[in-house]
Amino acid sequence: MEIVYSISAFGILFSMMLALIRAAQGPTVFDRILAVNMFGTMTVLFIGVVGYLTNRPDFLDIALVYALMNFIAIIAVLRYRDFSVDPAEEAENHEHS
Amino acid sequence: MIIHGITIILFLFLYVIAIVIGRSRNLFAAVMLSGIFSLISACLFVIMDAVDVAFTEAAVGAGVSTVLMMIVLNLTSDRESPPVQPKVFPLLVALLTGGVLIYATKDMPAFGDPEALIHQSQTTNHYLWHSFEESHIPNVVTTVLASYRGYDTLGETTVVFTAAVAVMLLLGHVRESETPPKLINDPIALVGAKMLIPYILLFALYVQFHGDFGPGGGFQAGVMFAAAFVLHGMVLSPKHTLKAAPALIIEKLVALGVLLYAAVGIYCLFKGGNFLEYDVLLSHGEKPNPHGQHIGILLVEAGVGLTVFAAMLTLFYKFALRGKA
Amino acid sequence: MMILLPILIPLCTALLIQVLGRIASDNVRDGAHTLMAIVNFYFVLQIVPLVLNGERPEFFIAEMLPGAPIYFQVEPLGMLFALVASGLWIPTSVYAFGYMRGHHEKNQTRFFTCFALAIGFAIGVAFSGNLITLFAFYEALTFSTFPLVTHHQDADAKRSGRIYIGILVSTSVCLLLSGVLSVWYLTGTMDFTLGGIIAGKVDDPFIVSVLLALFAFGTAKAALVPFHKWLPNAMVAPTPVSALLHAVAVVKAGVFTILKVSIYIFGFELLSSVNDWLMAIAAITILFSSCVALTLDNLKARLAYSTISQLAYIVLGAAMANPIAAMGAALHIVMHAVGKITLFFCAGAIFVGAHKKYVSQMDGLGHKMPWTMAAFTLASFSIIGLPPFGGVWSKWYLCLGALEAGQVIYLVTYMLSSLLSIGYLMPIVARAYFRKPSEHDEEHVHEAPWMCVLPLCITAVGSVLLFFFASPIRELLLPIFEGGVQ
Amino acid sequence: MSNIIEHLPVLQIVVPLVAAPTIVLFRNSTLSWILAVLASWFCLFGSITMLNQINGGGEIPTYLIGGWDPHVGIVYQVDIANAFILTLLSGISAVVFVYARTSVRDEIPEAKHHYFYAALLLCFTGLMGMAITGDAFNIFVFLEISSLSGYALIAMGRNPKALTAAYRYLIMGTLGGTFILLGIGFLYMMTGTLNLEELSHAVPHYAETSVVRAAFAFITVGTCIKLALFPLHMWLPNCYTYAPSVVSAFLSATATKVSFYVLLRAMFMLFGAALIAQAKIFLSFVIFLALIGIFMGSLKAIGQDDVKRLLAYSSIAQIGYMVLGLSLDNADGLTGAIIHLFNHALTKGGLFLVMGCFMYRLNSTKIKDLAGIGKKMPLTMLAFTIGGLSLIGVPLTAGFISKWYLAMGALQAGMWWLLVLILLASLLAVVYIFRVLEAAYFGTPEKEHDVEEAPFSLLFPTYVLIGSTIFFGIWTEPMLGAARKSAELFLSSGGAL
Repeated sequence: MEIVYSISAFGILFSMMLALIRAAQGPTVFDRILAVNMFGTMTVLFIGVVGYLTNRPDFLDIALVYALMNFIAIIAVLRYRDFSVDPAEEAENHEHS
Repeated sequence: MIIHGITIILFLFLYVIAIVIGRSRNLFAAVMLSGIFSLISACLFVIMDAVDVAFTEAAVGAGVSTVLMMIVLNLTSDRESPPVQPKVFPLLVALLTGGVLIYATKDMPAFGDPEALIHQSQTTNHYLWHSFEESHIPNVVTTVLASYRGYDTLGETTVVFTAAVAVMLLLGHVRESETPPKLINDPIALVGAKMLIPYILLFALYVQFHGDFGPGGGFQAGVMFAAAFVLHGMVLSPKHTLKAAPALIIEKLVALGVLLYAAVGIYCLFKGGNFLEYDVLLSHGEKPNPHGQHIGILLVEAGVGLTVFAAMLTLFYKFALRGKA
Repeated sequence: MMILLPILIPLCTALLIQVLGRIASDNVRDGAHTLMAIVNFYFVLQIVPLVLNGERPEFFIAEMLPGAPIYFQVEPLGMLFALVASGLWIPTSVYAFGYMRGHHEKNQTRFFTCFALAIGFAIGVAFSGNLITLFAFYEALTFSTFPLVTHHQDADAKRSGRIYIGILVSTSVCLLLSGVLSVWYLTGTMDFTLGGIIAGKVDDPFIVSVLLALFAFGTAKAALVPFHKWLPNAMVAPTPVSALLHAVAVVKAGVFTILKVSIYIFGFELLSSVNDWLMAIAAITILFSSCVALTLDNLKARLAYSTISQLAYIVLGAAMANPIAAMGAALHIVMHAVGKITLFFCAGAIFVGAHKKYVSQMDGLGHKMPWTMAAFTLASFSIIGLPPFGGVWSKWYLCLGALEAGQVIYLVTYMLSSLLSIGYLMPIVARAYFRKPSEHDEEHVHEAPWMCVLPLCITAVGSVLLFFFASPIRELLLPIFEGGVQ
Repeated sequence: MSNIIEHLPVLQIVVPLVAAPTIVLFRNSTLSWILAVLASWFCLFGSITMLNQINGGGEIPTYLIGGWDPHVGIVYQVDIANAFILTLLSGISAVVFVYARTSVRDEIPEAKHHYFYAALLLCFTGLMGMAITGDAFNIFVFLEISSLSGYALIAMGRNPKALTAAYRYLIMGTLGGTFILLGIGFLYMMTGTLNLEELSHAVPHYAETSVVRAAFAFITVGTCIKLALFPLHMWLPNCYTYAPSVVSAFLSATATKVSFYVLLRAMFMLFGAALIAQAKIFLSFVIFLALIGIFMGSLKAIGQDDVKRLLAYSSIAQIGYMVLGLSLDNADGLTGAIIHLFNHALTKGGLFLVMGCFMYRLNSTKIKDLAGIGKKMPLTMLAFTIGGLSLIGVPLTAGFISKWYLAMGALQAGMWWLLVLILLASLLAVVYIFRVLEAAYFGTPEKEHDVEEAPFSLLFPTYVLIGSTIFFGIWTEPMLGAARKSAELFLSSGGAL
């Protein structure tokens, strides 16, 4: 079983990396939000897998918290982000940095 | 071996994110990335088996921090003004600190080395071998936190209280914003949140009391509790939440939590023990007294939970109810 | 406790003046001041018989530093200085009363407060039982006289105040304190002991020389060249202050310190091995400042330089490291104090009565202000060292001391300096008596108020009396110089 | 609670710690003030009791918090150094808190009074906690409490710049705190204990390891940031200048002092006196920094227009003196450092209280606004004068005693040149104090303002502190004795090598 968990762990890490790149690059706000949300989901999975990999199934408790917190954080982003800014302008701003 | 590989990759992630955050002038991106940073470090804590820490990191770092940062960004601007001059000095400090840290690793005992003094010391041995007989609590972390070093935890609770006082001092009374925050007219979010909130509360209670057996305890539970209210405030509006949990009462709860903790300690004094000596609770003088320990830990954890919950919620109120400058 | 009174009374007087200055009339305040001065002198006199009997009354206040307490002990030298300070406080207080009123000075309450404080601290210096106490009161004296120097609060006063505090504090902190610290470090004690405490503990002549330099130059109140500049600058102060500074409290505290240190810290034996350069510097100071005094037209400035030169007499006497010279030095503290305070009183009286402060304006004053000028003449003779005035005794001993030390050159210095002092004092007398006053003076030149004139007459008479009654002072001092003075 | 004396060590912390939330609970300005004052007076009573007991040759039994053994739990082992610093802290607070009533009413909006007092008490608690504890991590916890509340308190200044100042302090302070935490972590990693007593025995055995060295570096730099040793002082002037008067007085008299105490304890007791003595190069480097701090601080102070800022720069110089005394590594120097800590706290606290009086009446502490104030507020100005003299180190004031010991320390170390530098530096103090005095007594005000003497409620506490600088300059025995004993304790401590 361990090999399966290992492969999935690395698979998750790989997709985390992809999400990371998107979050770092943007260019629009939506890219980042989605990337973060996805990253959160990946983390939940990852912790679950690591829990089984190291024979600590109680890690699932933590995974649960992550899922919840991820949800709340994304709600916050959506709630408090002023989306009236034109996404294209946002992208342009990013270029300058 | 696999774990090592995973650890290295995660550290690489951390490294990359730190650099990206440092270079970014876009504060929104920085907040998002710091959320990710926090998640990854929580993963690392999990791998290092510091589960309670990972728990807190996830709840505070990734969850509540992001929420608060977003609210603050809402009050200010998205973009950091460009620095006046290149910040060479901070870079030097960072490099120097890093250098010293790397230097320190030279003689550092390997991670998890059973021969290392830290694992051989009297202190660790006592924690590992005697904590159960003394308190009947399987989770050593909880015993250390709430009993052996319960005084530190009282201090940490006071830190949370101090933070709340500091924010209240600086931001003053809850002031209604001129433009009332708009309601989200999104039925999905509303229904989803409403369905979720009771479970979050339930889960928070579980975390609070499950701390004796697994990762959890007052700090994490307090954050979870607050998270439920924050969610409520976000999908409806903070004013709705104010009706359910008036700011004044919440502010008093911050103080009450600390007082509860300290009161347990002082009660021990009156029972003839030392400060925070739970052994004298529910007892006639026998030692060890697991029942006393148990009730003591339960009470102080409740105090911690109360303070953390109320402090978090207060922070949310203070920021969320503020008008945009 | 009794020896504490002379220190406490002036301090309480300061407080009293502050209170009275707010609630009572000026006359009450100044009356109280004079009264307290008399009371204080009475208590100082009470101590004299004890000291004459060979007792050394002492009082211990507090262990400020372990082994270095704040502690008072009255020995003959200090007794003498205290007598001078408290005795001259009485005429000065009366004089200040008249002068300040006659001159319509502002801030009189502050003036009298600081005045009383300065007297208290000067007596504190006199009664100090160890170096640290002496240093403490020495510094206190500096700070308490600062408001007096800057009394007029104008730009001139500010500038002089800066020089005053700058020189006095920087030398005392950098040099004197270093000296005190070093003595403590090298010997482990700071108590004044006859025969010195350094002797036997430090042999290296270089270190002893350095220590001596620290004390000699650190005590800038003694106004050795090159740290004498503050003294002429402090002349901007009202004249009673000049009298206090230059005759009684401040400068005498300086030379007193040097004398005391040379007797009780170094001891003559040790001192005589390293004293060459100090004697030279003192001699240079004497001649240099006398010459400067010759050239000055401003009366107070001339007197100031005369003071510098006379102070160096005392330093030279102390530096010669033999009992006779030291006796001369101690006597000179008294003689010069009485003489010089008279001169300053006169200068002030001339300023109040005739509004003149330059020597060149004083033609014919002797006829308009007979009392003042008579006193001036007597005091000048005393300073020059003519019999039958007190000044002759101190010069006599100083010259004998120079011979005793085998330093004929310094005997010559004393002689030369006496000639120079004739040169800078006598022309004033001559102008006053033998020249015709300029016409427009006629109307508004008159004798100063009696409260100014009375004190200066008293002190002038005092300088005559001291010639005849010098032996009690000698008796008082003898125990220190056992065997040395016949 | 059969015997309150027995529990005194922990009550020193618990009483103010409980008072703070109680204040928040009741939300009443007057009540808050009363509680704060009572708590600080209780602490003063407690610390004096302990100091007396130890000074009298007695011992305070080790207090086991939670009843756990030292290697398991947290203990309070009050020795002479603890008791000394506790007395200072609670003494200063007992005075400053009384003073706070009038000043706070003037400077802080009514609705925030209870938070303000709570934060003040928390800051006090944190500092007391750092001073008394016998546990390394516990130091950090209380450091956090005192720092957090300190930032907020500073930010309460009326000038908007107070916020920026507090923010800078927050950044620097957090950096310092993090360094201290890292250092403590490293020590724990190598030794497996957090108890200071045990650490002091264990650490010298690992003195040669890179971990302990890194820990040493982190803890030293961390405390030096909190201490504002040159060149880590940048945060200090603005904080002291813009903070509310009470906060300036309180923090200047306590915060840096506690940091210095922690530095002392860390250097001598954690890493061992023997280890320090070996690190000659390190010590010379510290002497160098301290001297630059002294001269830079004094020279900068001379050029300031605002008296509060002037005092802040003077604080940097005084910190230099303390660190200098420490790095001389001999009994007199160390005694000087410790007694200077005490004396400077009294002096600077008193002077900042005077500044509070000016703020109350003039709304400014600029030198040009103080012109001629000596006439209008004679008592306040007299207090400043006395405090200034003590700052200079004039004999019969407390400042002299410390300068004396520092100078003796320099002599003992055989450094004559250092003696000269120390004395020269005091002259700089003369210059900056006299600048203020000259303006206040001889200056003519630009516009005739109608100012009265400061109210009694401000003057009385001010005079208590200012008066104590004279008291402790003459009757030095109790405090000097404690300082000497502390110095001996520090020098003799550190496990066998």
